[in-house]
Amino acid sequence: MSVLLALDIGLALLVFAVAARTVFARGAFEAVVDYVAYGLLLSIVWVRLFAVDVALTEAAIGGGVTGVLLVGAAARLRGAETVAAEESPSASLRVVAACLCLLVTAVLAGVVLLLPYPGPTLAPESARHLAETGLGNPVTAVLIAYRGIDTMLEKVVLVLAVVGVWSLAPDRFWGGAPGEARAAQPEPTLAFLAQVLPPIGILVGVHVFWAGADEPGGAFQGGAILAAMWMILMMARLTEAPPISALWLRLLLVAGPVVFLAAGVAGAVIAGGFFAYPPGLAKPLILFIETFMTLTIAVTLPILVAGPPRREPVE
Amino acid sequence: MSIGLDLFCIVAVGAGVFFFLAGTVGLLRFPDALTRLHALTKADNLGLGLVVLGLLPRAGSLLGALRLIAIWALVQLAGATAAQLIGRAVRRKGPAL
Amino acid sequence: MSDFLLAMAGMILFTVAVGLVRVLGGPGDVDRLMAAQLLSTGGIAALLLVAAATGVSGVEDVALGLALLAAFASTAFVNSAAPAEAPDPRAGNER
Amino acid sequence: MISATQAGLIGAALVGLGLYGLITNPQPLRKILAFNLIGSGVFLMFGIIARKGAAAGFPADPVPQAMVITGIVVAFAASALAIALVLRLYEETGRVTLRPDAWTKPPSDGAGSE
Repeated sequence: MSVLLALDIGLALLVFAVAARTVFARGAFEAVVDYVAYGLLLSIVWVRLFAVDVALTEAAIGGGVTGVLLVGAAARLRGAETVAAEESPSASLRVVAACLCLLVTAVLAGVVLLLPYPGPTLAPESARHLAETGLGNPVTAVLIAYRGIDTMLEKVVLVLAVVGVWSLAPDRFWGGAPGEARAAQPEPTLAFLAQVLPPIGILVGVHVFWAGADEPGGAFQGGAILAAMWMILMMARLTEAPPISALWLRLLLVAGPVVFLAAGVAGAVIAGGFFAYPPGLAKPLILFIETFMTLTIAVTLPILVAGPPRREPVE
Repeated sequence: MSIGLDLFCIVAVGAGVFFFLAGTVGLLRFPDALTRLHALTKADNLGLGLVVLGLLPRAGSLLGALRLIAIWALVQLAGATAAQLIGRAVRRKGPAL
Repeated sequence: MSDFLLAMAGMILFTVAVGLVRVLGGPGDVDRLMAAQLLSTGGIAALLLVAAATGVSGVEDVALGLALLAAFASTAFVNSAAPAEAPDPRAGNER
Repeated sequence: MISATQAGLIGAALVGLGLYGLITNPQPLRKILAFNLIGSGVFLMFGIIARKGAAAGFPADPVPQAMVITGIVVAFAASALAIALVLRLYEETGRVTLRPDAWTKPPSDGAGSE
């Protein structure tokens, strides 16, 4: 136990140190690399909190997808850095801000220390009805069954984010494709990676999604891994982002929430409650919904990273 | 678990930790980007490889063991590609980049 | 035995992280990337060791996910460092 | 349980750290990073609440865990939108600043022009 405690304390200090570097790093790129390392460490912390589902999400989104988004943004904003550096706030403002932040931290730390143990919990409730859903993973059950409407609305948020990003396109690019065009001569090393990795990654993604019914995993995690595979293909420029006017793209973007909502409405008719699943059919229905959610996540994340369209539509 | 397997695990994992140590020292002490890259790949390949080797007898099932090996193989692939990409970038633009 | 595994996990994380924290201030962006790459590998090793020691199920999948995405930061960096509009004509025949 | 308390304390510290970065760092990209630090600090506090709610054979309460998973995805979507906005601002004007007077004065007087 004492070794484990030492490991936990070391890990905690490490997370804090890397986070502090993210804030105090000189350059933006430095801060971004710090943040990627921070996401990686965070997923180890989640494992230590026995929240493996969260650790998987953090590993896939925090480490991989966010890393690509941030590194790309930092590279494109390089020119803006020196300008912004002149605008650093005065020392007195820094002191005031530091005091405020210390106060916030102290209050939150007090709350953490005062939390009762055992605390209020919904775990017994989740366990009681787990058999009815046919699932073995309580987190998946919460996401898709007990709090299904939250998850459905979260998918709507993703769609709204895509709409927001696309709306930043200049008029002449509307309907065009984001990102770089497919390269005639892709960088050979990158092309090799992008040819070897996706078959394995798709297998892992589907495994994580499928295992999510009973073990840690699920639609988010599996979808994020699939999304990363599409992203590596685009980064190697073996393929290019589709034009935003493509019908199949738009259908996939909304497939998750639409199927989820349809299942919820069907539940109101058949099973007597909005988002209620008919007994006995719960598990197949949940897996059906999750399949579409996985697809939607796998498409949405790369499209968000690709950003608004940057090329004129091809007639 | 027999003492022999435990011993094997201790030796292999210990050796793996040594290579991580060596890789980090190399990253800190070597004079230029390409030699530091060399140190890094040793930690990637041997460090994780030996840790995985040491954990194999404890994997429990064949599938678990295969998963461990797959993790190592993937890190190899990623490490080799990243080293190539970084090395090319260094050569094209100079180490300061 | 599990104490040993945990101690080794701690040592790997500590070693790699000390490297990271030193190198992140380091001479160039490339060094920072290398440190992050090393942390990623070390993190995977530490995760596997912790999983073996504490017996939490599913942790191998986290390591698998991290292993899949290990090259992503470097890839994105190299991609954005090279001029994106014109693919480098030397890239193909540079030997 | 002691490790969960640590994670909660680190969460509290991360919120403070992120808040400091959000206030004092002038670059929008760094502000986005800092904001994400605040978010993950809050998520870690959810983590400790989940861990302290361990019951019914589960090592942690699944409900906060599910909320954190949802939160991570939404935080990513928000960051992507914010970054797209910053990039568009930069493409349009050649500079990235959130200082209001930089936009009302002509760009020649220092704040930075092309």
